[in-house]
Amino acid sequence: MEQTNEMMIEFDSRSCNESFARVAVAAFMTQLNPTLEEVADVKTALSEAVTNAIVHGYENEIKKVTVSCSISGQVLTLTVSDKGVGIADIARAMEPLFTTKPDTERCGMGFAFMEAFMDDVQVKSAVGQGTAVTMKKRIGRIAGEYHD
Amino acid sequence: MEQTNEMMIEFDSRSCNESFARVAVAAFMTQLNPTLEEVADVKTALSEAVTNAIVHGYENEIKKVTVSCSISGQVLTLTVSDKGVGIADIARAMEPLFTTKPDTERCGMGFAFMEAFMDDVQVKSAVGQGTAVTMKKRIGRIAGEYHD
Amino acid sequence: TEMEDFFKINGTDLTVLLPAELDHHNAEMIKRGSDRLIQSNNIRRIIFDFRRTSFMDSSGIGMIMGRYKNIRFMGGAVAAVHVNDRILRILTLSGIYKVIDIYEGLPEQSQMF
Amino acid sequence: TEMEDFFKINGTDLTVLLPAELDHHNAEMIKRGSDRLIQSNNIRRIIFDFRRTSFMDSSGIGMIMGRYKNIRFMGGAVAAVHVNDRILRILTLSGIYKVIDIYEGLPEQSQMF
Ligand SMILES: Nc1ncnc2c1ncn2[C@@H]1O[C@H](COP(=O)(O)OP(=O)(O)O)[C@@H](O)[C@H]1O
Ligand SMILES: Nc1ncnc2c1ncn2[C@@H]1O[C@H](COP(=O)(O)OP(=O)(O)O)[C@@H](O)[C@H]1O
Repeated sequence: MEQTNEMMIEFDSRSCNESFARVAVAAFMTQLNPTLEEVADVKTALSEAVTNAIVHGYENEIKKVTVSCSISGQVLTLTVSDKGVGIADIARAMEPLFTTKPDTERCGMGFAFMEAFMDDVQVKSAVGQGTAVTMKKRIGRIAGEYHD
Repeated sequence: MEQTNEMMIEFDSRSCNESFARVAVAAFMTQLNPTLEEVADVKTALSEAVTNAIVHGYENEIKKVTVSCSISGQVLTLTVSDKGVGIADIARAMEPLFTTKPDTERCGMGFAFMEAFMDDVQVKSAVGQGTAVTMKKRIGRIAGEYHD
Repeated sequence: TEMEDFFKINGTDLTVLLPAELDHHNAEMIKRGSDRLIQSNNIRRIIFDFRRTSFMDSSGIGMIMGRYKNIRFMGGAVAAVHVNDRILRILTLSGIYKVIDIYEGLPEQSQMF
Repeated sequence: TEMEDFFKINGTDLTVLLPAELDHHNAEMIKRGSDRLIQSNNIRRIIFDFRRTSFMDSSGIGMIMGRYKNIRFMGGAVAAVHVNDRILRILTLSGIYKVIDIYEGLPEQSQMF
């Protein structure tokens, strides 16, 4: 049987909580004995999704952002959710360099970074209801130790 | 107007998550610019309440422990909750050296430590429904900066 | 963390000592602080110093790109110095390396790319 | 983190190099590991070495108290060495300082209390 473990954090959509979210997820994933590189990859991808929830989802209103985190075997799964404006065209939003806020120095690389640093990125969104970004990454130097 | 900020973490009642909870709360409270001593005090009190939820509340079954954390002005408020067995006699439970599990090396100092390291500790509990421990601590070298 | 700790002006060079974590929160602070100095000091080159920086995400890229657009408009340039492997990977991924000068050490030393 | 890293036997002394954080989770590991060695090695003194330890809560106190009760029963003693200010405060608050020997450095050096 594979070992599983779960946690969830919920926080005000203030930019000062971005670093809190990164530290919390990094602390939780230490039980997978990750490399520094793997921790940095996950922190970057998480930071993109959390920033998007704050900047795009809530457009800087103070509401709740949620990060759920689970470990199953060697796979870390993160879901970052907001109940904000949602995304009308998800495929378009995920194109590199596409941004709806070029005026505020968003560079349209958020989803590209999530995809570069995680093994899998899935977006669910409904206009007016919110967005959930689920990302997975297999962690561990000892590949193939588990049968899957 | 006093600045406020809130977060909540929820995690499986596994002992390996005790350190995760401490790191998450310590990361969140950095925005109060605490001394190392204040961080250590809060980590100790938190650790006592989280351990109690795992050991006594759930008696090592795997369920969810919740830590809510809010900052209002210079005051940090933590609430550690479980939906476990509850406490019949709260006053008795809070007496130093009282423990219902002497056989498992609990020393009955958990509540005493929470009271020693925080400014205020309140316990709400109902048998069969669970326990919520709320602790407050004023943080900051610069006492009196806020009007309250 | 006072503003003077982050910004240093030397002739028409502005050096920005970046924080440990260059995320959206800190990028906003750096943006506000540097734009004020660039306008009032006839700056021609912005040097982003990464010596203390171990974390950067796309908000950091957006902030550097924004400064690049402003200063290029006035004929200026942007450099990144003391860039470690992690930061280099992010700069490379983003494509921003094409328009700014990147140095492992300082510009006086040999250029990386 | 192998078990050998934590435990060292010298004659009838068992030295336990405690982890950075002595909480409920780690206390359980230390308890299991040390009890096995105490039984099979005729240990007369347990020395808890706090040199790496920056965090301890009442689960750590319970673990030390448990080892104290076991070994006292056989005429043995317990000491705590390399105790820093924070750990000392916890040991003092708990009252356990009354039954174990506490040293800022090592037992060979002058005793603190
Ligand atoms: N949580 C979200 N809520 C609403 N819209 C979002 C969210 N996340 C991303 N988007 C949309 O997708 C676009 C692309 O996102 P991204 O690749 O991260 O680039 P950037 O954040 O720089 O704009 C955003 O400009 C925005 O329109
Ligand atoms: N979350 C909880 N759920 C149920 N009972 C609890 C909880 N927290 C504390 N208690 C009860 O209060 C007693 C005293 O707690 P404490 O002072 O922390 O000492 P200890 O944990 O060492 O027993 C416990 O032995 C237990 O009976």
